[in-house]
Amino acid sequence: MLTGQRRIEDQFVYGISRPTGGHRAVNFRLNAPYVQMYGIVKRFPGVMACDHVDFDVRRGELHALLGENGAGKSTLMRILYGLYQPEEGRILRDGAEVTIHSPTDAIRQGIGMIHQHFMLVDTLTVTENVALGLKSSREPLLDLDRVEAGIRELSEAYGLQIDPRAPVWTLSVGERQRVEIMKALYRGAAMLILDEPTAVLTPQEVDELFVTLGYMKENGYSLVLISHKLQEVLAISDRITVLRAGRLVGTVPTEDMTRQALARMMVGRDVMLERTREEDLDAGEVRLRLEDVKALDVTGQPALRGVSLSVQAGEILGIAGISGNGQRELAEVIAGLRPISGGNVEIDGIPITDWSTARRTEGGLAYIPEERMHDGVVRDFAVSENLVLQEHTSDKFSNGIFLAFDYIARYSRQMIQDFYIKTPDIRTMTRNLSGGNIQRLILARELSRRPKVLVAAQPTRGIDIGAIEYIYQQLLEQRDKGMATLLISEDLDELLALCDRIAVIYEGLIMDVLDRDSTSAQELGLLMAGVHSEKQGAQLEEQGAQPDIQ
Amino acid sequence: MFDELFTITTLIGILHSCVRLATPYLLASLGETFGQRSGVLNLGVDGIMLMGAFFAFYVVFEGHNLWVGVLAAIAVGILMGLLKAFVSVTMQSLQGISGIGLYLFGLGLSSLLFKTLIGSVEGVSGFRQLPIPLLADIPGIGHILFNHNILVYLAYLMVPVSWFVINRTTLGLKIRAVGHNPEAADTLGVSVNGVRYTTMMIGGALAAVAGASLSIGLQNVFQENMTNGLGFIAVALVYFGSWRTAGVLGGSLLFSLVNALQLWVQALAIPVPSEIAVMMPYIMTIVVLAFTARQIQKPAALARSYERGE
Amino acid sequence: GGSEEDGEAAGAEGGAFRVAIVMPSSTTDIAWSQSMFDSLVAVQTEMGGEDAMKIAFSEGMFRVTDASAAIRDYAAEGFDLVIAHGAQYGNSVFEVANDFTDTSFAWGTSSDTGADRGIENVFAYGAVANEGGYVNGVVAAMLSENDVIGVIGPVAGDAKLYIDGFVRGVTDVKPDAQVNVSYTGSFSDTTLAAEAAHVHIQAGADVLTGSAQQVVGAIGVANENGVAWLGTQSDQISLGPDVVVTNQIYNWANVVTDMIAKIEAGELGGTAYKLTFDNDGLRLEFNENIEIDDEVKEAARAAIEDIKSGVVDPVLLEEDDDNDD
Amino acid sequence: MNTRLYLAKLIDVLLPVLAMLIALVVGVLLLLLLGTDPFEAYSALIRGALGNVSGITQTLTKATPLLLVGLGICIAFRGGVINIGGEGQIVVGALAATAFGVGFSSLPALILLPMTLVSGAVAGLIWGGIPGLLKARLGVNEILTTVMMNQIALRLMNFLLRGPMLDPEHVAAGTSIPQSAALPESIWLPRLVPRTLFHSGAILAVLLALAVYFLLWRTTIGYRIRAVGLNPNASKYAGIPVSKYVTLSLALSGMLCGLAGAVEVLGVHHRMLEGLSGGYGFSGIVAALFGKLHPLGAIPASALFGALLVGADKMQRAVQVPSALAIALQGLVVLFVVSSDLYVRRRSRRRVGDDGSDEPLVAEGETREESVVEPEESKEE
Ligand SMILES: Nc1ncnc2c1ncn2[C@@H]1O[C@H](COP(=O)(O)OP(=O)(O)OP(=O)(O)O)[C@@H](O)[C@H]1O
Ligand SMILES: Nc1ncnc2c1ncn2[C@@H]1O[C@H](COP(=O)(O)OP(=O)(O)OP(=O)(O)O)[C@@H](O)[C@H]1O
Ligand SMILES: [Mg+2]
Ligand SMILES: [Mg+2]
Repeated sequence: MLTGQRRIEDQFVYGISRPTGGHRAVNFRLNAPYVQMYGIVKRFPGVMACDHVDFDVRRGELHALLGENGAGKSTLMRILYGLYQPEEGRILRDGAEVTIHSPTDAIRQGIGMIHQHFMLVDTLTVTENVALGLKSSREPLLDLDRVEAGIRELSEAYGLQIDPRAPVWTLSVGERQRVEIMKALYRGAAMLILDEPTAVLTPQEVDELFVTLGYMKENGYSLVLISHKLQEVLAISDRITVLRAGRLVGTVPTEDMTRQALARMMVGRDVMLERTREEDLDAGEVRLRLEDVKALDVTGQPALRGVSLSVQAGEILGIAGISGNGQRELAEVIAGLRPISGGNVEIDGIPITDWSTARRTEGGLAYIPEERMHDGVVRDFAVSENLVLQEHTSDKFSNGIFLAFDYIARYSRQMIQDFYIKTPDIRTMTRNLSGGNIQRLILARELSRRPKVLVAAQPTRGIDIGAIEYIYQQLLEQRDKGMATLLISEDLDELLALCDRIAVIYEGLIMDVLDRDSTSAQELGLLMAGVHSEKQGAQLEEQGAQPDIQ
Repeated sequence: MFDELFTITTLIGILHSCVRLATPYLLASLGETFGQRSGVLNLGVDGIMLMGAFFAFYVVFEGHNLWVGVLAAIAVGILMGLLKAFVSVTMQSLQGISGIGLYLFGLGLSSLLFKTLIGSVEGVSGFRQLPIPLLADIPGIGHILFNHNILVYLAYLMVPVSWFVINRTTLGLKIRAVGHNPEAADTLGVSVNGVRYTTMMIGGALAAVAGASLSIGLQNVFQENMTNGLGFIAVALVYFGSWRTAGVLGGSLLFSLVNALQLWVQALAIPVPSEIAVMMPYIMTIVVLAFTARQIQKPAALARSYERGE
Repeated sequence: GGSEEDGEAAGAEGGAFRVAIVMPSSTTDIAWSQSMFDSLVAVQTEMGGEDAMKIAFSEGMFRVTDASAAIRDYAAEGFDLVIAHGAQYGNSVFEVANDFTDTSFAWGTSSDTGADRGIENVFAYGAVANEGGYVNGVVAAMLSENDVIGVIGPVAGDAKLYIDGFVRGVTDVKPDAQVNVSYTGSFSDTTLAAEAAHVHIQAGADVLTGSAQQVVGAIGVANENGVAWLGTQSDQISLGPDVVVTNQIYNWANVVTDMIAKIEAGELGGTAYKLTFDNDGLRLEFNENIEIDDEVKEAARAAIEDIKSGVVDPVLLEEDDDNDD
Repeated sequence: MNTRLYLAKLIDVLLPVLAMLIALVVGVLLLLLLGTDPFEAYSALIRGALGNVSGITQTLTKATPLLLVGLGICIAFRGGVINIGGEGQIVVGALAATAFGVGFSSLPALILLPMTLVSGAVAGLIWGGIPGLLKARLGVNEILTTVMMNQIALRLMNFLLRGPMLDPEHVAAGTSIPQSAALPESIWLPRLVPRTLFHSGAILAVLLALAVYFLLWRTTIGYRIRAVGLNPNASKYAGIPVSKYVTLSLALSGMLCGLAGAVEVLGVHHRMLEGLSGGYGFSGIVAALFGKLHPLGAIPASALFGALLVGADKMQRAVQVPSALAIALQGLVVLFVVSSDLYVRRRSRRRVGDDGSDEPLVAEGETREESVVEPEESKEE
């Protein structure tokens, strides 16, 4: 590993705000604090995002930062990275006070950050993204070959597999994250802040990431990890800091903690972490059926290559799979957002292939999209306006032409109450809500109309445990009332906890559909990687497509 | 009756006209391309062109060298670009509308200065036709491409130069990044506003030279509002070209080709109603784009001002 | 406006005669608007300067609503003569003239004084541009060696008189000569007009003419290529000192002077004026700085005499108006 | 809302006016360049626009088309599209209204008048709908199409007014002024103040402003237009046919511009002629901005901008400065007013926490989601 590090040093001739002085990761004194933050205060209109928070990271340490949505984790780290200016407080690096006014300052202090929402220019290549903002050795001309060589070396040293020439928009989420890490490493960061890096990764990718983080720790890097997943925090971190509503709850060594204890620290009450489902209901009639459905992705490549599935009333069918294997297209095909190039979709036995999205909604379909900020809500609409996004033309909310304001207002208040949406008012702009609350809003909108079928894509991604608890509870309640749910998730624990059956999707085909009680994470993991059980494989070879599983 | 159109001489004439006519569009659209690639929409190109046209003319009219005229245009173009940048970037105003403001300001001020400093329409002797030795003697092509004034050559030279700057320099990388994801650029220490100021100055300079190409290159006069909305067409051509220098070149040439064609059709007394002929360039531009429109990602941050998330 | 008093009695009191003019383009458009503005200034000088005659102008009134407001405003302010220098202002003039019967108005291009509708305070004026067109055509035919002549018009149907007269003039001299007419589709597209000049030259034309303010671009091109240019409306020699051979100039001075005389005598309108060679409203000026064959000058003079004496009638169609503004 | 909030909002409203004044102060430099007494010039400006009945009616007459166009611009902006084709839409609207009014002049006024207005509106709707369709179906950028279609409309007008629509009376009388025959007097919009141009189209415009407000904020159509404008993705996911609403917002925008043309014909000129618009398409955009892209805001805003235009003309007459000065001043005013918007937005953001009811007014770019109206996007490079 150290050889890797040496070579990195050599190639910083590309210019850059190269960290100077004795703080190189190579010369670390273990356990010495690298960065310390004292009494940090930051207010946003109406919120105290950080309220006199203290925080420190040592060399060679992985320090986890926990808290509910909106607790102030990202804000605290954005302050450290120079994106926000604190109103009060001091920041020390290696014991000396520093001022960080901008990301440039932070980079100069050896701080790198992997943002919750990736900061990549997706029309550019990996190399161009890394080179961006660096001084070229051939200024004013670019010297991408040199950067590319550097990237290859670093990839090798830290096990970060990426193709430097690939345009970022062609990359998977996991690969994008590696580009982000690469950007920081290339800039000679000695400390790396990772804001919810695992929320978007598959289990395999999470493992790979943790291996990389392990290497880095060994090499004396200071790491800050923000996460909502207590399991992984307990597994990988050295210390844990918990924030609640902008205040520091405490910093504790990881070995002293359990999940229950952590959850209590975060939420301030006991959280039910394991949700044991009621005994299985009798399978009702088939609500949603897909027969040999084929569809293309945005680039025109086949994304679904003959998917057949059916979901019964009172059942949650999970779709497991590594992202990019057709899950997005599957959801969109059912929701009527993507034309199918073959096959059939039915609700309650009626073919809905030609139905518009709106008609499907009327027909009893509900959809929780994966990209909730982007696809789920209009951020500059008021909360009440978003609550009727699908149904504003229905008899309830309008007379066909005019919106029924009073009713919409009453309805919205009811929803806010029923679904515990934290918002000052129904007229508040949705953009001012936290991620967890926006998800509650979407849930309220979709579930309140008592759909027959729900398609939920990654409904808990990036959501704090308190909110997750609530979402699980809602999904199960609706299931018990007879709703058929298709739950697309990359979180196997979630699938195993909620689903009756789990289908595994791989390269646009359903590998197998397994009963929850008779499967395991290992088996699912193998299927997700495209490894067939023998009998299934043989069958597939023969038919070239996948048999109806019902 | 169209036979006349397809004689070699006429075809050469049409292409020659097309190449020359494209000059101001090309310069102005390339300038606009820089701005849009960095995320700034500048609808005020026409105003900058007028200012450039006036200052270039005035300097030459006062007896200075033609190149001093070009420099004067560049200087005033940069100033206008700075003004646009200040309003759109620093003051984060609605870009479409501030462009209209800039247009009105440039239109008014250039006419006002013309009235006060010159007072009547006058001619100057501008850049002369400069056949490029040897090349100009190639039959056909030589006349079409290498028998123009130097500003025409400059405009075409700016195509590869612009491509190179955008795709092969660190500045170009920053421009592309800032136009697509300013936040990402910002987190890497790229000054979003700095880059946008730069592209506004480049765009202003090119637009002003486009104006100068009219007043001291192609027409050798200055008249109030002499661009007659040419700058707006130039902005439209950037969309036609999908923000690519080659696309912008294609758009400028197409628009000019149809214009050249319709002028020739009329001049040769080919019985096509002139009422229809004069609409053709505009109709054809739309039609061609409608049939060829490839879904190229526009700079995602186009027309959005950037402010760090506070 | 309507609320104000209806202007003082025209020219009654001893002060300066006050003329206001509203024009669609600029006083320096080197075409329609400038021709009238220059004539007004000439009359003013003639009459003894500012003390004798005051000129107020509104330029750039391409929007008729604005022009209408200006016309009304001038009338309300008591101007003696308000000139609406654009055919499109007709409606506005009559409307205001109805409200300000003591003020005199003039409107051109037109031959309609509204007399048939009982309006008595409007003069009309126009130019018989085909006369000058004819003479320019004769000159063009004489000058052309290739027998190809280019005409750059603004919008088809506009400047029709001038162009028709021009074509007639050319063909009277050289029946086989080719006159290529092209339109730019705009009054002010100098860029396209310049390119049109290039096109004509490449198509073999060695004499060019054209109309509207856009021609400045074309004259620049003619100048660079050493191709003869025949001007119309205003003095364009400064633009092409080496190539502008003749200029048909609209000289409104006599018309304005006559109107002023009529107004001072209490006659506020009713006359429709026409600029012709005969009444010295049209003038053909030769560029003094370049050498022109006497033969050409002679032919031009002869053509003018023929027009004056009625031997030649350059009017081709039953039309007697033009409106190349 | 408490008084403090009212005060704060009042300041927001006054800021643009303040910016306008600052622009005029800067304009003093231009006046000095011309050797004109700035005080005299500006007092003429104010007197000309507001000083007497004549000025006020001129201002309101001018504000009428500005308001109509501004309303169209509001709809387009809210729908996430930029309409700079107002000019062309006005022209075709006026042409169509004239053609109908003249062509069917024998119809009773009660039918003819509304039908004439409708034909103008429909022509504008088509002229705006074409760029809308091209954008929605083929992904052709609307800035390009609207710019081009302005030019096409002008050339169409040039042709029609010199050929098919030329006033037959003029043809007969031998005069060829490029204007159409007059509309029957029975359908002229009544003048509100005698001996001025101020006509009842102004009332129509104000009513339409209310209608557009209701359309955008009270109806399902408006709700959808705004949703599509702010986030086409989420709209698509919610089952709103995005491309239909993109087309619709440009078409409605064009419709109002076309109506502006028809109203100018019926109220002011009573016939179609050259120079009917001459820039209202652009000035309307500015008026819409002054009104914060809100239909009700557009009412005072177009009056204000109308006053500026009228006053500037008066200034030209009074102190005899070139018309270019007025244009340059307008440019300055626009630049200063758009800039002042930053402070309004900053102030409103600071207020978010206080009242929690930030007005649903969004500036372009700041908050709009990436537009993915295009049918199937594929990225390149
Ligand atoms: N730019 C901003 N403007 C206004 N308020 C903000 C801004 N950024 C954050 N906030 C508010 O500050 C608070 C803390 O937000 P922060 O992003 O730090 O939360 P977080 O702990 O990262 O939450 P999550 O787990 O959802 O990522 C929240 O109430 C949020 O609404
Ligand atoms: N301009 C803003 N004004 C007010 N709050 C904001 C603003 N920008 C972001 N926030 C809030 O800051 C918090 C952090 O934002 P962020 O983008 O990290 O989303 P999030 O809550 O973490 O959700 P997720 O990660 O699931 O997308 C959120 O609560 C968001 O609503
Ligand atoms: Mg966060
Ligand atoms: Mg989050």
